[in-house]
Amino acid sequence: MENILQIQVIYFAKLRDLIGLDREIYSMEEGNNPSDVLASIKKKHNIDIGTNFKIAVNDEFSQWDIKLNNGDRLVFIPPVTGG
Amino acid sequence: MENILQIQVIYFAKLRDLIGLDREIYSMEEGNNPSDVLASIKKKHNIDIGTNFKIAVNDEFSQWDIKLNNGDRLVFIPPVTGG
Amino acid sequence: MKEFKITSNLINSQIIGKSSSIGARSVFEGTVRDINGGHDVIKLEYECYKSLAIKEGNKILDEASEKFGLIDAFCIHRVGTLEIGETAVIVVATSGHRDEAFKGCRYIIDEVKCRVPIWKKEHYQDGETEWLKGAG
Amino acid sequence: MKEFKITSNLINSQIIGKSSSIGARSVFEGTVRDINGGHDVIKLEYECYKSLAIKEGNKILDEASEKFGLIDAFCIHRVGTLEIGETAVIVVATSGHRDEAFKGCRYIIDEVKCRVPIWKKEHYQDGETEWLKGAG
Repeated sequence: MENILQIQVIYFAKLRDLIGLDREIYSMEEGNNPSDVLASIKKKHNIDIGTNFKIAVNDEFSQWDIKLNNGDRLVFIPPVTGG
Repeated sequence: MENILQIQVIYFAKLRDLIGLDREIYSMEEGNNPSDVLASIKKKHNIDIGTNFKIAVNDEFSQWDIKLNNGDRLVFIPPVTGG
Repeated sequence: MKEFKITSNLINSQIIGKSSSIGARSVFEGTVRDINGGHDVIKLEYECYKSLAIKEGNKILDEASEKFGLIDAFCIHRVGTLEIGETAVIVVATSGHRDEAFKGCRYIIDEVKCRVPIWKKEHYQDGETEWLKGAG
Repeated sequence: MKEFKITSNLINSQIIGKSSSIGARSVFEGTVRDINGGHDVIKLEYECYKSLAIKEGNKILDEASEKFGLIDAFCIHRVGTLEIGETAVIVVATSGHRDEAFKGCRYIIDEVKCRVPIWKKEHYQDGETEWLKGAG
């Protein structure tokens, strides 16, 4: 039996407004990456939020295909508009 | 007999230190220009102050070959170093 | 000295410190405008992913300091609700000569605007709100 | 609003006014450095041909405002004896967007430094003084 990863997803700005939550926990399979989590989000909420995001894992910029670990904190970062 | 022009020459910065005065009156001939005044300054003070100046006549930038009028206020402007 | 700071307090552009023997200081200040793309903006909301913003902000200050030989590099970014005319961001870059100070200051604000995770929502006269679209 | 000013009083960089609906403000401040070309500078003397300096300074502000669509353009230049670390010149340029504000500010300081009749004499640790040579 495969290990299950608990991934915390945190939403900011437009993404938080679209999802209607500021964080969720997703149970993912070992070997899953941020792309897989995004697919789960789309499926669960039945909305297409696109793919125009950067990724942060545990407060560091990361890649779409990085293998996630149990307890990771994942953020999908929409294009920034500060300044 | 030709008219005589009274030209006031005002010195700033390095030029004032070199000449040792902050202003002088030169009596020039009608038709003379700032180049002629510079020649008179060199002759009177017996120093070569070069020609690396801009010219102002009556507080407006002017040219070396402009005809001077009686009472004109003439400034030889060394390269500026403000800021 | 370098410092990247996120604050929900009013930014007072007068607080930026001075030091002697610097020569040149370039300051950039971005304030809330009352018009954007034809809409009447009445206020702005800035939201920030703070821990990553501070890391990325400090990285930008390090890069600018190295590229342009800056002596001091500061950036303060405001978050929360801002009224028209209030300062959203201020950048200070100091160097021995003006070319480096200007270029360093410009580098910092340009990179902050495209890399630091901060988002802006505009509130309009007609009651509508909108999260601005970034360039990315 | 535009203003070019010559003053023998301390320049307080905090006096520069603000106005709303501007968006971007670029400020440049030039201060007296304690080293120049290997000499220890202890103070500076600035001298000015005031009537022409003010005319030429205002002309530069007009040019910058037109070229870069500035909303405000200010420049204050200090004259007299300045101690190390004191502000010799400050420029403020405001515009709706940062590119214009930066370019306008840079244009003003660059042109002031090569066109406005102001001269600087350095006083060194060893008692010597020297009028600086300009680029012209």
